Amino acid sequence: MSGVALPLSFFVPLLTALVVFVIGVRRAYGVILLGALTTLAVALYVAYAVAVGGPQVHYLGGWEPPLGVELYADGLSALMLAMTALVGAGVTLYAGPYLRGKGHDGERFWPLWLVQWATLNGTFLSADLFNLYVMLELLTLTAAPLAAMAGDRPSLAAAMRYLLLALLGSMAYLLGVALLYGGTGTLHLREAGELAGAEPYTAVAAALMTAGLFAKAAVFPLHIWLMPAHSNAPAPASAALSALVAKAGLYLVLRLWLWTFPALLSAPMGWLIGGLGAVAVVYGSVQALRQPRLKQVIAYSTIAQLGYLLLLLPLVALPAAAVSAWHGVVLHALAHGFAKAGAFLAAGNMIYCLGHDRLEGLRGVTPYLSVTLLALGLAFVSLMGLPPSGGFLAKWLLLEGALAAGQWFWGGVVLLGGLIAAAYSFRVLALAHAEVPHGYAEIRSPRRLPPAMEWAPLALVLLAYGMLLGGVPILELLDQGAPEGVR
Amino acid sequence: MTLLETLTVILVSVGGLFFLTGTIGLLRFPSSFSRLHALTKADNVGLGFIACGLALQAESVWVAMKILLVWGVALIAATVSAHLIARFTLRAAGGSRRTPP
Amino acid sequence: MTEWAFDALLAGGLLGLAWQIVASRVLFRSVVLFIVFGLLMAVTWARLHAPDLALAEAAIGAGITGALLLSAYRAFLSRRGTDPGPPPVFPRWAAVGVAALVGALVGGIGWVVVGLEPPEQTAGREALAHLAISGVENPVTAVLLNFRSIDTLSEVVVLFVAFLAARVVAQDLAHAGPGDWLRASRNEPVLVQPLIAFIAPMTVLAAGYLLWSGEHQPGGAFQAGAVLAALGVLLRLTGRLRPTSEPSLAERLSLVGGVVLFSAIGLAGAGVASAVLAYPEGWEYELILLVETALTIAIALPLVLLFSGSGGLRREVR
Amino acid sequence: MTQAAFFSLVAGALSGIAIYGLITQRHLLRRILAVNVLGNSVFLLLVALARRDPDYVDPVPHAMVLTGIVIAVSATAFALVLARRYYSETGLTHLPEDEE
Repeated sequence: MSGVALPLSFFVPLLTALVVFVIGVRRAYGVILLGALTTLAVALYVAYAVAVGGPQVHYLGGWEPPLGVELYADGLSALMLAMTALVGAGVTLYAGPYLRGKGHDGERFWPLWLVQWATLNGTFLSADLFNLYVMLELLTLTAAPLAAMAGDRPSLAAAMRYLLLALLGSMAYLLGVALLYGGTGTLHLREAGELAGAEPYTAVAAALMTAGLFAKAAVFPLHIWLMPAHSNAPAPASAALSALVAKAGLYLVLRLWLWTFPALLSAPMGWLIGGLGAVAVVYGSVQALRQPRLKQVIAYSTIAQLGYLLLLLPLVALPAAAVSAWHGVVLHALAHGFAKAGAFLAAGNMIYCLGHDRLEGLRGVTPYLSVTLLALGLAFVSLMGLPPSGGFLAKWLLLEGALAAGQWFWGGVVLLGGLIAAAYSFRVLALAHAEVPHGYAEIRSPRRLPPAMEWAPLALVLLAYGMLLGGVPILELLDQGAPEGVR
Repeated sequence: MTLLETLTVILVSVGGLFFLTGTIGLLRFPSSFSRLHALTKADNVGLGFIACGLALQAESVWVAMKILLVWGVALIAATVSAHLIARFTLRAAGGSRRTPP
Repeated sequence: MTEWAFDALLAGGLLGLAWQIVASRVLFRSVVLFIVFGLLMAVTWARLHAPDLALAEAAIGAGITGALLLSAYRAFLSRRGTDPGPPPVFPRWAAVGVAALVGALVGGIGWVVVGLEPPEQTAGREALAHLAISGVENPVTAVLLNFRSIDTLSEVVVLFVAFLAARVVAQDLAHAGPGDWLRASRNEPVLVQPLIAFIAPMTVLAAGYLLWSGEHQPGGAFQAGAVLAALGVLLRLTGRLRPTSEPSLAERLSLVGGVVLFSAIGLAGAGVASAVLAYPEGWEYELILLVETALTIAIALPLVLLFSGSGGLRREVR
Repeated sequence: MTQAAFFSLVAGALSGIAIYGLITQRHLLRRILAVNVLGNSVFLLLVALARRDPDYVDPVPHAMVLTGIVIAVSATAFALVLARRYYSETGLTHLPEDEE
């Protein structure tokens, strides 16, 4: 019976979205909260079931692959599902008062966000290559309007660019799926990989699918749309896009390379993809240093932090590094999810109170926004990778793996990325904690924050710290159903 | 080749010929009205010939009826669209409502 | 020999049209030729023994997409004349090189995979083997509504989400619809009213037939929904339906009804059958027909609303 | 050469043409058209694959393409509305070089 939880984690938020659309947000706020809490409960239950009983499987329609579509939850899926549910619950709690206070149209936001949540869960659970294509399209079509919600020139241009690039990417992905199906006769994630082996057409399919997903996840050099799209969206949408949607694309890249194409994962291929990740780490961090607005800093930091996830591919082929790199990268994905969502929501609080998020204008806000600034500070500490944050644990494991295998280059990338992250973090924090400029008693009396908005970012960020305490059970959960090389 | 097949070939070829004439007219005639004239006349008749030719090859009477129905519906659509195009052209050219015969 | 001649003509037509679409100097020409391209694709699907796709392509790919493109083209025209736009970023030879490379790669790898020994066991063979217990006789319908029904459900959600997404960016009706709404007046061309009086019931009949016949021959919810959507487009253009800025309760209910019904039957499957989205034994045909009927409306309505301005519609009495 | 192999080559040529359009054209409407042509080329390859085994016609790629056609029209509809809004906000028919 526990298998039913897998489809439920897709259907519950989806049906909530439909109900909200029909009866209108004003009357449905309770429904939204109920749907979010139910989804959270289902996701935590899936994680529990996987931790206790190993990987969970549900054959939709009762048809086993290759005929039907399989939902499959192993440790990785369960962790991503739980992280999404926690971040999603935080975003949901936060978005109500934020949208009301900012005069945004909740009627437009809520159904899209809830469908997006359902789609994320579907992406993490589906083990069918074509079903994943449909999920990817749903992610694109929910993410682009959220990015365009501000309706001004930069966000519209960014959404348009994102949409075109993402459509191109999904065509590349679909072409890869077509080749795999043509060669193997199945669409199942693992079966297709096992049947295909390391043929030339598999290599082309892997390249096409990876490139397509890179376009969707804004991996360098396909990153230009991310900063304007994520920094101009309403804060809760930014948090969801940065912490969850972009990561779903990279999750699929890792899933494909470790489950479908392990036979193709040679050293040069690993270096190529890892190299792109390394460039993204350095480039994103340096750009983040130069931005004048808080949300732009956080958006560029996303480009950098997503780059770390790709460092897994060059390391996983080396037995000495594989296990710690795998643990480190997944923990990084989780910690980044919590910290990034918290950071964007905290930035949203500043916009809510001050009406802007220009860094220079943040001087002297400490007395009014102490909780928000605490959340922002702790989020940046996790992004830098300082103890005792989850980001620290992740980077430590990644570094340990790289050094154990003698891969000084990748270790250097991790350290360099952390250093530049420290630079942009301290730049923000120094300005926020600075004295009020001389001659001003007070810039402006900020609006009072509703309690949900004040505490949601802090709660999310603290989850990134809780990971340090829960490190051992998390890693045990992750080992459920992990592929051969990284157990 | 049976008689029926020969008949089909002849009908379809004649239909094709009408289409060819219509297309040449569409490309070569000077004004919208004359183009419309060439296109609708030739295509409707051409489609009719082809439909008749194919109906002869149909497996059953029902299929033959369906093919002829296609022709009928196409005729209606062509009539209305030709009328609309002509009307629009007349307006766009600033033409009077009633042209002398 | 004739077969080959036909295929070669078709391929030549497709390639020529595609070239005109991307390279023609006149935008209007590109848009119109894209519609012709869609029709030619439909013929190609028929040639490749995919009649379901031929129907869907003709109705959706050429028909609805064409209507959407033309109305967007009109909006781009409205403010000023044709804007040549900036010069391309890359030199032409580089573009030709990249395009040739991509074309060679896709064509080459496609050719290789087509030439491979076909796998013994494929999902398609499995589908044909299980056709008898699927409840329907058309294998494509069986795959869409039974074996892989989650894809179909998600894809109707995609349509719904496209409508929601369009509502986010379409500020007002002027940004989305095919232009100002024109009340059907006495001045309208004399043939329009008889045409609609004839076509509207015929179209509903045709959609119903497509829906019902999808069980055993080409057709189904998508084709039927697209045909209904075409009727909606016609009624909108002739002023019989008037755009409103918000969809009414009935419209909202019909928009989500298909997915809700499908999900409800699917979730009930966990209790009464073996799994979610499984149909109880013996009820496959009835439930599939029910779901398809609801989906037809859930497909037609967002398409019409996307065309008409991403709001709602209401009936206008002349 | 079989019919399937022939049409797989046609699909390759179509995708090349679409990519050429995407690179050289910057008008949003044309880019949307080019993406649609590209989508059709992928669909064509899928259907050609369904046809290659002489014993049977594979219904699964047909179902995939049918799904793909509906997704393509949804995405196109949204892209057109977005492009129109962008045009009415900025008066531009193309995206600027870069947004940074």
